[in-house]
Amino acid sequence: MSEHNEHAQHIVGPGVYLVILFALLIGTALTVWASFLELGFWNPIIALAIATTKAVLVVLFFMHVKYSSKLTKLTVISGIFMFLVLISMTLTDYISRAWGSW
Amino acid sequence: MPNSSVHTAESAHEEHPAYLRHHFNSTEQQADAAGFAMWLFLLTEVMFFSGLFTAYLIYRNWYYPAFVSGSHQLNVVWGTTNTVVLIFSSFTMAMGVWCAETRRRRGLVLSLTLTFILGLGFLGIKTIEYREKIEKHHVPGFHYSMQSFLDPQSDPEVYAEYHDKPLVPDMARHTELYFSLYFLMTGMHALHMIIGIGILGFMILRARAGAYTAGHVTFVENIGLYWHFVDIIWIYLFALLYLISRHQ
Amino acid sequence: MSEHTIVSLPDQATARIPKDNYITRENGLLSWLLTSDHKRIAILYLISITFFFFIGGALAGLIRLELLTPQADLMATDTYNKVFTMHGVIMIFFFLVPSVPATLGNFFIPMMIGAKDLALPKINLLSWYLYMTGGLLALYTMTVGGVDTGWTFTTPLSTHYVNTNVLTTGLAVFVAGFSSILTGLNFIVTIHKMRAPGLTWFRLPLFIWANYAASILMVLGTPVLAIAIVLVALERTLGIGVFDPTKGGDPLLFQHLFWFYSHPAVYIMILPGMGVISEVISNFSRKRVFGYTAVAFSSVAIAVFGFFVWAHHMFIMGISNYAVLVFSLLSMLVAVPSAIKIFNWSLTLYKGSITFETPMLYAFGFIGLFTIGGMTGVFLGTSGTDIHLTETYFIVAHFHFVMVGGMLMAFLAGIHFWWPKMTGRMYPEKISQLAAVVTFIGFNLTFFPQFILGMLGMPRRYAAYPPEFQILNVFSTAGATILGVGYLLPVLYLIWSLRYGAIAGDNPWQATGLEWQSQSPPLTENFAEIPVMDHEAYDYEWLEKQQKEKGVASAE
Amino acid sequence: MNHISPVIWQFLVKWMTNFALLPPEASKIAPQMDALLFFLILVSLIGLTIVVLLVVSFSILYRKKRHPVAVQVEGSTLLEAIWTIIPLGLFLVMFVWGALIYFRVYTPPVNAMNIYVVGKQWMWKVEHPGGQHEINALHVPTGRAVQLTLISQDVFHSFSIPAFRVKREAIPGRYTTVWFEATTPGTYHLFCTQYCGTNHSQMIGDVVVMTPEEYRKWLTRSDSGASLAQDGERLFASLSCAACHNARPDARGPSLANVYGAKLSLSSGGTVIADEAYLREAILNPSQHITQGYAPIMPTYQGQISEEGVIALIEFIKNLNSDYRVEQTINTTDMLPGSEGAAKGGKTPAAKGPAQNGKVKP
Repeated sequence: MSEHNEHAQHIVGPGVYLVILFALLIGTALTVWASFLELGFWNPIIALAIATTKAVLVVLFFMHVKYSSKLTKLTVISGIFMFLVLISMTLTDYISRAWGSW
Repeated sequence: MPNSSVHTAESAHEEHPAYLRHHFNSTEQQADAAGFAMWLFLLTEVMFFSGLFTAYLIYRNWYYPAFVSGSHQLNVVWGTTNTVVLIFSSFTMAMGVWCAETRRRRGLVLSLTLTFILGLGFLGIKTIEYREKIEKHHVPGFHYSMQSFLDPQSDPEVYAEYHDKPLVPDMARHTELYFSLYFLMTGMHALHMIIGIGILGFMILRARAGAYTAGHVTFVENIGLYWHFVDIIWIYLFALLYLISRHQ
Repeated sequence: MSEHTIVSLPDQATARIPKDNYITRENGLLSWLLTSDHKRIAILYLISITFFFFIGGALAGLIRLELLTPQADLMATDTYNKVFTMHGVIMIFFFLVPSVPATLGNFFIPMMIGAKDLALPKINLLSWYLYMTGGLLALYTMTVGGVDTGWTFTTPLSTHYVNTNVLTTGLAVFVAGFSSILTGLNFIVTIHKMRAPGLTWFRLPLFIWANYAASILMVLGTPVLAIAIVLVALERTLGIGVFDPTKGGDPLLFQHLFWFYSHPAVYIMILPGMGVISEVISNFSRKRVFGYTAVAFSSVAIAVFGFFVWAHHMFIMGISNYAVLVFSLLSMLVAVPSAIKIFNWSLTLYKGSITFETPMLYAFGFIGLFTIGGMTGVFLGTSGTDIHLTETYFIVAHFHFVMVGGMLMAFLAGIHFWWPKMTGRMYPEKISQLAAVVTFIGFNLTFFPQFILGMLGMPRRYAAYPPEFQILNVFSTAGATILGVGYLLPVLYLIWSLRYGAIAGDNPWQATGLEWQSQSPPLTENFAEIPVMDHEAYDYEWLEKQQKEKGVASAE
Repeated sequence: MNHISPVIWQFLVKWMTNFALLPPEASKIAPQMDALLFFLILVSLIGLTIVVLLVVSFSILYRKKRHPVAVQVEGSTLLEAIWTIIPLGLFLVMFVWGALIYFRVYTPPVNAMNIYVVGKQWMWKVEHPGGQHEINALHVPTGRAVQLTLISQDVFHSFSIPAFRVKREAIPGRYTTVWFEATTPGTYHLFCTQYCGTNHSQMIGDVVVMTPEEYRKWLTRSDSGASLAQDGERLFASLSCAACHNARPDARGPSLANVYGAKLSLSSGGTVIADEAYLREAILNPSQHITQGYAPIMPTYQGQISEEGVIALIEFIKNLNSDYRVEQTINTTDMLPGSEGAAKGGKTPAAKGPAQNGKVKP
């Protein structure tokens, strides 16, 4: 079972962690700075985009998903997918309520 | 054959480390199963928080001005500090996992202790923030006060920074929803932090005894995953609760 | 071998129950309460679930008695409301959700995949304790005054307008929810990581596929219920306003979150039952399940589509008309995999060699009742007819056909089928066949009239009703009496069989599953030797060959 | 058959003679709904028959006695495709048909007569535009589209008339609507079908369908002295709404004349049709519904007006097609009891009775 060995062998080193740490700190600075700009519609989009980038970095490197088995990747993706299902399917109701009846 | 543990052909020739539970055939299988279980647990955590995020999304769209004024009540300096604290704690946690994997006992203890302290620091800052809300009667429920939103000038510190216009009463009432979600989401997050810190304390004690630097690192890895997950939740909470609209 | 049965028992004169098995390995109450053996935990679950089933059943009896007459005369409306609420809470969270997975699943998933235990044995025990904590909390709630919100806890009724024990009930459900999450998590990890060598995904028995699908639903759905209950509790105690329309909250949001779990929950309840039926039908027609892949994938399809249809519980509740369209369409899609299963089971019988032991009778009952239950579900998923039928007895009849006619029949089929493996002894065949028939008749008499009541417009959850509905209600109550007998009988003869039943031997049914390769009752570590799987599931030719070899070996 | 218990015997006889699968069809939508229902029943019966036939015939043909050795048959992709596609097709037909019915039940025609229904624990309060109030009863004429505008004061209720095949949830904080056109005079059941607490099963009543003449008689007989719009006018005066909502050049609020049904531009951007739901929101949560060009100064009336009060105000605004009435209210605010007399003199649609109280077109 090659998957297992891969899991046991791959160790991410401090160098990668340091790079990610700095990326995350820069991301934090960026998002705070962006929130003070007047961008209207784009403000929340940018805030979420930066947050998502940070989250992806954490998941891929701190949580080793980049080096993990397909099963782990699938689990992560299904988590995100179900999260989006709950939100988007609920919003089908909330968004279209304002459209009036038909 | 009473009480004899049955060895199969494939596992008989390996030697069994003490931590291998009886029902697993190999240490890889055990580590794999534990890691996968942790990921599934995090999956349930995602779904647990997703209910709150859904509520947040709906009410933010409905009562945007209330959410803006409400978020101005949060201290962005404390929020940013806390984000940085958590990011550093995630880093030290990741280092801890690395130390465990490469069997560095002192490094592991140091990393875990740092993570522990940073976690406590986060909670300390959160307490300061919560106390400010309690003093201003911004805790939803029977003692909730809309004063800061009906008359922003009564709250000189925040007013000096953002010059919020007063909200009309019906919109001001909805700041309570903002604070409900604020306390719910940060409260749930803080609860996860407290649990994590408790486990970290336990781990530090065991790590000093060398429990995780003898090859069996699953537990450290799993708690690491948990800690990073809590960090991710905060990254989103910070963006959604603190940074709604900071420009004047 | 006889013409009427496939049972082959060892010579009763010489046969003995193996001395060393999971029951005899250790003794004393503590050895049970602190066990981490999945089989013992399954037995703990079986006992506690049966207990809760009969409490829920007694409450159902009270409901039917009250509805014998149009007036609220046996009990006040208040009491009636509490009774049906507790009936719902206990039956759903403490019987249906854990029934097949926690008992049969717990016992046989590791055995069917050739593992020594579940991946997380201690978590498994923890989940039983959580279940018991929740269950006892629910019972405690009953003794201190009950709760009358309905099992759906609809806001704002549950948050602002009742003063019964919503909080303790909520806590009970919350705790039981965690038990369910941990069981599901455990199953998924076990099925992924603990399969015996050679046991690929498409060699797995369909029972495993079904439980795997149900486990996915448990893991992904239950946390959303948990957060919804937390929100209700906080709304009730602190008035946070998230579901309070006077504070700008939306009470419908609660229903979205609640049904996001509770619709998939019905698949949590029915999927493992479908797994049992696949095993039973295949075994008693001596044939591989027709369209194995289709049945396996239909389980997964139900699990996936199951998450996209929840708002069909809210068609008339003021969600937007566009959302109604979307959810109605998706609800139609989720009906297809169930139809696929039904047809595949029917075709499995084709050119089989069919015998009619009790599990098979229950399985036939399941097919018929589930077909009706499923088709009437389409009535409700169709947005137009839903307007007339929703919130009436049609709903009650529909989900009882699926849950009781489907799930409970499957549960009983499974219990009878695996009883020899669990206990080492056979149940008495004749009386159990009688019980199966009685259950089927009683069930139809109880719930079929409720379809007509619903079409006539009788609302659900009514303690008193207009007199013209009485006759059908009398039929229903009469049926419930018969049904009650049908459920009591198995308890009696199964307990009797523990001591007096015929000794079953390792494989009384000549079944192919790995669990039958072990002794009955099995060893604590399940198998004396980890089995290697070198054939497909339901390979009866392989079994025959193996038995011939054994026969040759023993003859030598 | 005398040895059967006489009670059961009576039951059986009564049931056999009165057996019905569905309640009487008393509305225009009912036959359409029933047609779909019978289609569904038919499909179910065919499906069930196929399954039962398969199971029973295979059980007989291939029972062990007759067929001792099973023949292993693998699946068949063709068959799987058949029983995937045929049910799917049928279900899609049901979906489309059902959606059409749903569309009809919840899309009231433009000329429908509006009746307000307030649900509260545990009764239905029905308010006719002419000022007739009913509790746990609803009187409607035949041959006339009736729209119900429902709201709940407390928990979820559901207004169900099985004979009309319509049902709609009354929810707190928001209007919902449903409509029907009754066809057969008679008395029918009215149920609350959403569980709403202790006396849920007592929240029932009668729907009385009358011929138009009888209905007119009933209206005059049940006259409460003031129409809903007149009630609203009084409330309008006592809440001093006219202090801002007058047509004067310096008015702080927009004029409300002809506002109902009009397309309004909001200060938050976007436009909205001023229907009942909008008017209700604008009274209770004004700040999100400010008309363009006006300052958000209107106080909220949440918690100060009952749902019935809001309904009366809306009905007043709906019937306001000139500012004349508002002028009158300003003049008479300080002598409230006298405003009644002034109201009688005015020539507004509100005074003309319910028959004309449709949607006022600007």
